[in-house]
Formats: sequence, C-alpha cells, structure tokens
Amino acid sequence: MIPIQPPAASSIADGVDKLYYFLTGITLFFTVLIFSIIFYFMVKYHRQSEDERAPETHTSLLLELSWTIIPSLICVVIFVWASDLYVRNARPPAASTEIFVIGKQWMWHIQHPEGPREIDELHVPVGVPVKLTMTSQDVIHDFYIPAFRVKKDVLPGRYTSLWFQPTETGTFHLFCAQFCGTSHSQMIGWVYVMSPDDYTAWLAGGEASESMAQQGERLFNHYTCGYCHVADGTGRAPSLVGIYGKPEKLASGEMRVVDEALIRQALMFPNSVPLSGFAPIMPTFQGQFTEEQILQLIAYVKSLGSEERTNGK
Amino acid sequence: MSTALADIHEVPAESRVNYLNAAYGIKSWLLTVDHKRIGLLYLASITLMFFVGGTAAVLMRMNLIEPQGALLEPETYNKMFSTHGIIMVFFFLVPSIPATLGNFLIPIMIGARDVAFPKLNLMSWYLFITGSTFALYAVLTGGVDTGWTFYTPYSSTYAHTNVIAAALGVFIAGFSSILTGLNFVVTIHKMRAPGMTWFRLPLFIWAMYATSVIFVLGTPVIAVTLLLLGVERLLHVGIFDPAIGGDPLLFQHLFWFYSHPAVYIMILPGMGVISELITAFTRKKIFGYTFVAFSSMGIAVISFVVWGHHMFVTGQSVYAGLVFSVLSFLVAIPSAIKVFNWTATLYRGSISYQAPMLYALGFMGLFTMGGLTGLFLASLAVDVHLNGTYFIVAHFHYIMVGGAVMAYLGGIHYWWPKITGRLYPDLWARFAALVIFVGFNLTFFPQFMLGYLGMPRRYAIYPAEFQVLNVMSSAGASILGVGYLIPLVYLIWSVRYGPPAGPNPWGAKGLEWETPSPPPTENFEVPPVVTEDAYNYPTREVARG
Amino acid sequence: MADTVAHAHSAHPPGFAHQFEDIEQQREASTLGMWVFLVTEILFFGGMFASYTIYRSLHLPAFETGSRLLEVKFGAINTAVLICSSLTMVLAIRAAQVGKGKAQIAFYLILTMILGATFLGLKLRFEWYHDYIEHIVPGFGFEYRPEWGSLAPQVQMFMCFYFFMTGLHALHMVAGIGVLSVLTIMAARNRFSAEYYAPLDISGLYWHFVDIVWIFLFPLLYLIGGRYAIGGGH
Amino acid sequence: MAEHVVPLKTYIGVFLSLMALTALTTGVAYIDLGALNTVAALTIAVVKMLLVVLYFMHARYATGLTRVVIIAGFFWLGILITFALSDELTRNWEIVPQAWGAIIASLRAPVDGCPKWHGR
Repeated sequence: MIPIQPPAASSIADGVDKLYYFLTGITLFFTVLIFSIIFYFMVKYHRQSEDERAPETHTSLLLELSWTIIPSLICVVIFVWASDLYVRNARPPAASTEIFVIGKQWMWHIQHPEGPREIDELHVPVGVPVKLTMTSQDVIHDFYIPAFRVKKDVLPGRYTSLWFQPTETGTFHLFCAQFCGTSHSQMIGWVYVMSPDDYTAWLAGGEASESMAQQGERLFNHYTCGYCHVADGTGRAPSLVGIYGKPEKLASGEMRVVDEALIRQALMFPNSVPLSGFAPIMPTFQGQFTEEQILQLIAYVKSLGSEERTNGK
Repeated sequence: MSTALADIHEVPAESRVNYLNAAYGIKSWLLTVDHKRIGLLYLASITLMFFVGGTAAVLMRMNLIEPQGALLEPETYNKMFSTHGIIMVFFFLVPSIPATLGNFLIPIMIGARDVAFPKLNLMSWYLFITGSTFALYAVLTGGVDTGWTFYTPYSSTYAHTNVIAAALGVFIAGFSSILTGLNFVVTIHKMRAPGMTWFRLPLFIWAMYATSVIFVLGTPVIAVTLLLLGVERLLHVGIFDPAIGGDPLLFQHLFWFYSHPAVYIMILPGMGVISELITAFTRKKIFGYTFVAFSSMGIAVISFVVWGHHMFVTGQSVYAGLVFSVLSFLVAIPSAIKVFNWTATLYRGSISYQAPMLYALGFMGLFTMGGLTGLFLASLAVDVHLNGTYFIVAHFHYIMVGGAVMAYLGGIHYWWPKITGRLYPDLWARFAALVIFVGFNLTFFPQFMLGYLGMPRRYAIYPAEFQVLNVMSSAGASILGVGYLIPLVYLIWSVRYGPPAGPNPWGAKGLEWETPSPPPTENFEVPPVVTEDAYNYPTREVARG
Repeated sequence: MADTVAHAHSAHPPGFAHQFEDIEQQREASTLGMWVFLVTEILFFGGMFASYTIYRSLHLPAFETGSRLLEVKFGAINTAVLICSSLTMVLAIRAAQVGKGKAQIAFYLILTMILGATFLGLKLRFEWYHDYIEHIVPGFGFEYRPEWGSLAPQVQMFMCFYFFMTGLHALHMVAGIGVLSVLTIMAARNRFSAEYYAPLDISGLYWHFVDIVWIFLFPLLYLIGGRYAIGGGH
Repeated sequence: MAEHVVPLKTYIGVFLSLMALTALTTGVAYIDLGALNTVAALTIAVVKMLLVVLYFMHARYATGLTRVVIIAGFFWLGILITFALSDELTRNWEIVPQAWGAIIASLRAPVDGCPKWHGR
C-alpha cells in the first residue's frame, strides 16, 4: 500500500541502497538508544519530593572520550564507503554511448548522435553504459532519474555529464530536481530501457534524419570553417582531424585536453583559449549558434578523430 | 548566593516597580532602550511572522493532498513555498531565540544592568521591522517565487516576481542580526558581574556567544551577495550572469557560506536553552560542562567550512566535494557530544515533567533523528540520490521544527514566569507539547520515505504513487498547526489571569532566578557578586540505587 | 557608519552611560564593538574580493585588458589623498588625547573631510564621468570594442567588479564624511577632552578601515594589469 | 590603550613610509616580473595595511582580545577565498587521474566483489 523502495534499475543502485540501509540502521539504533535511555531515566529517577537532592555529578573523561571517538569512527567508516562508491562511479567507462541533453525552461530536449531527437523521453539500451552530456539554455535544471540513483545539475554556459548503466528494462521516472520556475513540476518525463535489438529497431524506426555529425559537417562547410581549419594542417588554424580527446598546448603554456567544454569555449570566447603557435584571429560565434548546433559541431569534430571517418578531406 | 533574595518576600509583587509597570504608553515601548522591553517587542513581531509563514505552510500541505494539486495553481504554489521559506528562515528562526530570550536574559544571566549598546539594540529591532515590512510587501503584492535560496540565473534574469523587494527585506533584516550579534559579543566579553568567570557562565550564554560569532562572521557575506543580486537584476548585467562568463555556482558558494552557518544560528541557541532546561528539571549540575561549552564553540567554527555539501550535485569539483564531505562529518561530532552529555545529566537526577521538560526531552529525541539523517546527506554517494528530494525537507524540518522550535517553546514556557510574573496552566501546556510532538512526527516522518522514493522538492504536482504519504503528511500538518495555536491562547490568558509567580517558581539556579519576576528595570536591586559555579544544586552525599 | 557613533552615548562629558561600571569599561566596550563591526565590514567587502579572485584566476587575459582601461595616475593620487586623510584623522585624535582644545581638533577633522571630499571628487569627475563618456560603464551603455575581440564579455565582467567595488567603497566614504561632520559639530561644542574622546577614537578606526579597503583596491584593480606589456600605459 | 599617546614622530614616520610604499607599488607595476607582479603588489598592500592597523589604529598597543578579533576577521575571509577557489580550480581535474587509475587497477587485479560492470 505504501511504497518503500524505488525500483533499483542501474548498476550502482544496489551499492547506494546498501549504504542507505546501513545509515538507516545507525539512525534507528541511536534514536531508539537515546529515547529508551530517556524513558528509563524518566521512570527510574522521577522526582519523589520537592527537596529531593541528586548525588554529586563528577564528569568522567573516559565516558566523554568514548562518545567522541566512537561516533568519529562510525563517521570515518561511512565516509570511506560513500566516497569510494562515489569516486569509482564518478567517471563513465570508456566505451559508453553518448547522448546529448539540453534543458530549457520546462522541457528536456534529448538528442541521440545517430539522429533521433526526443522531448521529455529517453530511450536507452539495457546493459550498456550511457553517458549524458548536458547543458541548459536558460536557468539551472537538474536531470534526475530516481530508479538509477543518479542526478546532476544542468548549468547554463557549461557542460555537465552524468552516466548510468541500466540493468533492467522498463519505464522509469525522469524529474527536474532544481527549481527552475513556474512549471518546474511539469518538467518531468520517462526513461524507456529497451533490449538492445528493440533499441536498434527504435533507432532505425525514427524518421530518416541525418546523424549529428553530418549536421555538424553541413554547419562546418556553411560557415567555411575549413578555409582556416584545413584538414592537412596547412591552414592558419589547427587541423581538427584527430584533435578530440588529446591534450593540446595553449598559448599560455597550459596543457588542456580537447573535450566538449574546450570546443564550446573556443567557439564562444576563442581568444581566451588560443592554441600555442596560432594567432588568436578566430571570430566569436557567441549568439550565432544554438545549443543544438554547438553539439552538432562537436559531434562532427569528434567524428574527424575516429578512424571510421571515410572521405578524409 | 547574593542576599537579594531575602528581602523580596515582604514587598507584594504587584506594587513593586518592575520593567513592565515602570512606564506606560506607546512611546515608552517604541522608544525603550531596556533590553527586556526590546525582547518583548521582538517576541510580538516574531510571533506575527511565525503565523504568516505557518499559513503559507498550511496552504502548501493542503495543495499536496492531491497529485494534481487540490488548491493552488503551480505558480501560486511556488510563491507559497518561497514565502514559507523566506519568512520562516530569515524572519522567525534566525531571530527567534537570540532576539527574544537572548535579549531578555543575557544581561540578567551575567549580572549586568543592560546590553553594552542599548540604543543599537533598539535600532536592531527597527531594522528588523523595516526588513519585515519589505518582505511582507513582497509577499502580499504578488509574492516572490525563487525559493528562500534565490538561486541565479533564475532569480537575477528569469523571475518576474518581487525578488528585489524580498532580497532588500532580507538584506535589511541581516543588519539587524549583525548588530544584535555585535551587541551580545561585547556584552558577554565586557559586562559580566564580578566573579562571573567564563566557566561560571550558564551554558545558554556560551551558546548565545557562539551564535553571535556566527552572526558577526557570516551575515555580512549574504548581505553583499543579495546586494549584488539586486544590482544585477536592476542593471541586467552583473557578476553572476553566465552570458558574460559568470559562474552560476559562485552565487551558491557565497549564499551557502552564510546559509549553512545560519542553520547553526538557528539550532545553537536551542541547544543553550535545552542545557538550561535539563539541569533545571533534574536539579543537578550538567554532565561535562566544559565539553558542552566547547562543543558550542566548535560547532560555530566548523560550520564555516562545510557549505559544499549543498552543492555535491551541481557540478562542483569532485575533489572539493570530498573535502566538504569529510568536514561535514566532522561537524556532526560536537552535536553528538551534546546529546550524550544531556542524556548523562538525566542519570540519577530528580526529574520532574513540567511542560518545559517535555519540550526538552522531545528536542533530544527529534534532534538526534534530525542530526543523524544529516549523515545521509554528508555521504557523497547517497546525497547524489537524495539531494533535492523530500528527504532534505524532512531532515532540516526535524532539526528546525523538531529542534529549534521545540527549544524555543520550551524556553518561552520556562522563562514565562520571569518575563510576565505569571504562571501558565501547566496541564494545558503539557497537552500542547504532546500534540505538537505527535503532529510533528506524523508530518515529517513520511517525508523521509518520500525522499528515498525520489519525490523532488518544490513540486506543485507529483506522480500518483506518492499520494498516500503526502496525505499522511498533510494530516500531520493540520495537527501540528492546531498544536501551535494552543500555547498562544493559554499564554496570553496567563498574562491577565495566571497566578503570580515568585522569583523562582522552578527552584532553579541562575542569576535570573535571584531577581524578582518581573525584574526591575535595572535587573537587580543589589548588583550581584557571583561566588559559585553554574547549576550549583545542593547534592546528597550517599549514593542512591 | 553614523549609527555606530550614536551608540557611544554622547551624553554630557565625560559621556558616561548607566549600564557600565566605569568609563574605562565603556571605552573598552566601544572599541571592541567598533573592531567587531570592522570585522563584519571585512567580510562584507570580502565577498567581493573573493569573487574577484575567483574570476581573475578564470579569465586572466580579459581582466588584464580591463585593468588597462583605468588610469593609474588617478588611482595613485587618490591613494595618496586617502593616506593624508588618515594622517589628519590620527592627528585629530592625538589632539584630543593631549587636550589641545577644540580649535585644533576641529581643524584636523575638517582637513580630513576635505581630503575625503577630494578623493570622491577626483573619482567622480576624472574617473567615473570619464568612463561614462567612453561607454565602459556596465549597465549604462557599455559598448564592446573591436580590439578586445572575444574577450569582450569578460572585460565587461571586470568593469562590473570595478564599479561595484569602488562604488561600495565610495558609499562608505560618504558615510564616513557624515560621521566626521557630526564629530566636527561635537568638537565645536567642546565635547571632547583628554578623558572622553571615545567617539573620535572609534570613528578614526572606521576611517582607517575605509582607507585600508582602498589600499587593497588600488593594486587589485589598477596595477595587476600587465601594464608592462604595453610599456607605460596612460 | 587610552593612556598611550603615540608620539608625533611615529605618526609622521608611518605616513611617509606609506607614501613611499604607494610610489613603490605603482612603479613596480611597470616592470615586467611576470607572475611576481601580483605577489609584489599584494605584499606591498599587506605591509601598508599592517602599518595602518598597528600604528594608526593603535592595534599595537591594544589588548589581546582586539588582536584576536582582527586576525579572526582576516582568517574567515581566507576560509571563504580558499574553499571557493579550491572548487573553481579543481573542477577540470580528471576524476581519477591516469597515474592513480593505473595504481588502483593494479591493486584491484582480482575482481573483489565490487559492482560487476568493473569487470568488463
């Protein structure tokens, strides 16, 4: 009648639940302990007469130290357990499928690299780790799937990422967990976990639209980026072939891995991250690209890096 | 024991001049510099704000009876939870014990005639009233829907409600806390009676000193943050704006740098009141005086380095998250020490169960529960699941309502005879305490389960499977609402019709019980000289049982 | 702030308040009270210094470009003016301590106020008005310049910091001058003597604090702008 | 503290050194010391601040309590700056850097009951 536990449908769910029940056990133990001691003392030592006197109270250092050290040890155990669970699951495994999420006031816009786009719905294959790269077009939202025990704020102007590996097929709640305005409580949706072949059927079933990389390439050519970013590196700008994922040396001498955040910053504020050996002559594209278009350009740059790039320009 | 007590009994209470009948008329109240009258002025204004915030809470709970919202549009629900948050946090909980009981009792408990800067004290009250007027204006003319956290960029760019009026109200009320904190720090340092060394101070004073330290060191940061927010909202450009390279998390860093110590501002005075109540109703010295005193100071200091646990899921760096997680566990230890020391004080004491003691015992149980659920939120892996859900709502209500408000009511009942010179009907008071205890648990325990199930906070409508727990919570809220009205009735009744209370109705130790109630304007007929330790109850040599 | 002077109960000299045991306790209390108030001011400005430090580490090139928009010579002159006003303030207190009579106390106080007003005048006339003409005041017609390139948004962020911090500092200066004018009137009425000069003393503390804030603002906003890069700047 | 009247000579001396330091910090700004410029400017500012606090604000002759209050103010400002910066600067650090990753992986060669995905 009263639901107790949310569905556990991701690889980290049972780890988090074990720790949650351990903490519930500790809380109930100490609360019951304190309440029972209070009731016992209340009954045993209730005041018999007005001029009753209590014996001398002498503080015992042993008792004080014991109830300082024991809670500290318990806290250390909880901290190590929780942090280990958190850090180990903070980084997505290398071979996870990548899906892009754009939160805007009161809807989730989800884009699969293969092309399909969804509003407030996310279709994922079971058993395969999924990495979500998320950004917001206006205020701070929060992508929260209780069944997978994962949650991450979605910030404007920055990419945040979240990953999970579904272990059960089914339909699970998707909530926005950071207050974002009038219809914050309607910014909800569903996550459909499907068997791998259902997933590929669903992917193919969608209207035959270009993949994000192809749309990115169209933008790349439309804005004549290739004029400077010549593939073989003879242009005035660095060649983008194979650049994604590798550390690059900036003019300021700082080494930074070329990831989504760096590409977005290069598009928005190029002069703040010039690569060493190149003049900071790239114009800013701030305000010209929508968030979707930036993600498509990033998908295109990524596709330049992987070997399946066919017609190397 | 000073001799002031001896000659009180010959003079009948009524005819003696005390701070209440020393002067009459509106001017005598609105221009008073007597810390006791200012305490009563705060008591009146805080009770008004409590019922404004409480009405917003009742409307919210009634709306949540049905998944699609039984009463309010989502827009109005957002304004209700923002009103409930802002009014309760900044205009009731932060000033509740420090401004009412603190103002009234600190000078008396340390044997002084008044606070260090009486005119500044009155100015603090006027700042509080101005701040409250701005906040009430914001609430009544269209409301504000950013929540009490005012997160940017929603509050600075996208919200279209009275954000500036609300932020200005909190900004002005912030200065009232700063000046009150300053007043108490100087008073406790410089104006203690001869013989009142630091380790003879009652523990309420230690807790109030720790609270004043947080007032002084924390509140200015939120003042400048809200100022920056207001300017950014007016000029449409500012340092929190992501479009010009601003970092939305910077606002959260600056906001929580004050707001986490602020939750300790709300609970530390409550702990001070509980230390007084436990010793008074067991007629015994507190167990581990120095440990309890220093744990108050420990909480005040460590509370400033833990704010990151509010931002574990906001894209804060993992390394910073680990550091904040360790420190958040560390801050739980002093609270545990206090609870264990209070429990040990009950051992072989002579315990009586008047209303203040019931509030104290209720506090100990509920605060333990509230504190331990904090461990869930300090541990990184579990906080990822529970952040932003009703688990958080339940956690801080267990500490704020189960802890701070219970202690506030316990303190009001305990010192009511001293404030008004009248006793209240104790049976009604015990009944009200039980109703509040039951109503509280029925309201907030289901919310722990809702949180684990994943129901997010601040939702006007919610999926149907959460309805049963929400209906239980709403039922509990109505009981709690009634429970809070009962004390209002019999306390006001007692001012006119309550039997007169002598200087020491509870037979407790402390300088405030050695002066007539209600005390004269200059607190003591004969300036007291302190010769013994705090809570120096007569003891029995032979061990019993 | 004007209110903190009022609380020093400027009753008849020696201005003794009933809740204190003796004048010594009252002086210690008011000095401690002012220092605690200055700690709240440190944290009040501290919120802005912290945000400035964070953004400076994130957008260094843009902040250096922004800093070069400011004229160092006016910053330096203003710093000198404020240090002189600190000196005259201290001399005013010393005059009261050694019982020099109201003429000299009032003289130094007026000198301090004039120096404070010069600081505000210089800032308004030569810096803020000049910046307004050049359209680099955020929120009041801020225009991006081509030579900033893509650093333009962060340069506007720097100017936001410049106007917020110096604006807040100027507000505190105005409050300080208000406090000084009250003191001058009290000095003219011969209220200060060697035994009772607490209001002077704690207002001095406040004035020196405002000077210290500028001592930090000047290098942070004006100097750390890589001026050497363009040789000499203006 | 009240009794202690600071000699005029000290005030003038402090005043002149403050003026000299202002000239110095302005001059140093025009010499390219790279990162040292910031360090130089801040140390000179701290020295000037100390001069004003110790002599003009009589902190040197004040009670211990006043000194504790002053130091507490700056210490709390330090807490705010350090912890906020610690988040901003370590945000782009790799969560488990390669070096650590390798060490942890080697320690964990035999799969010891941690979640099954790790085995892949």
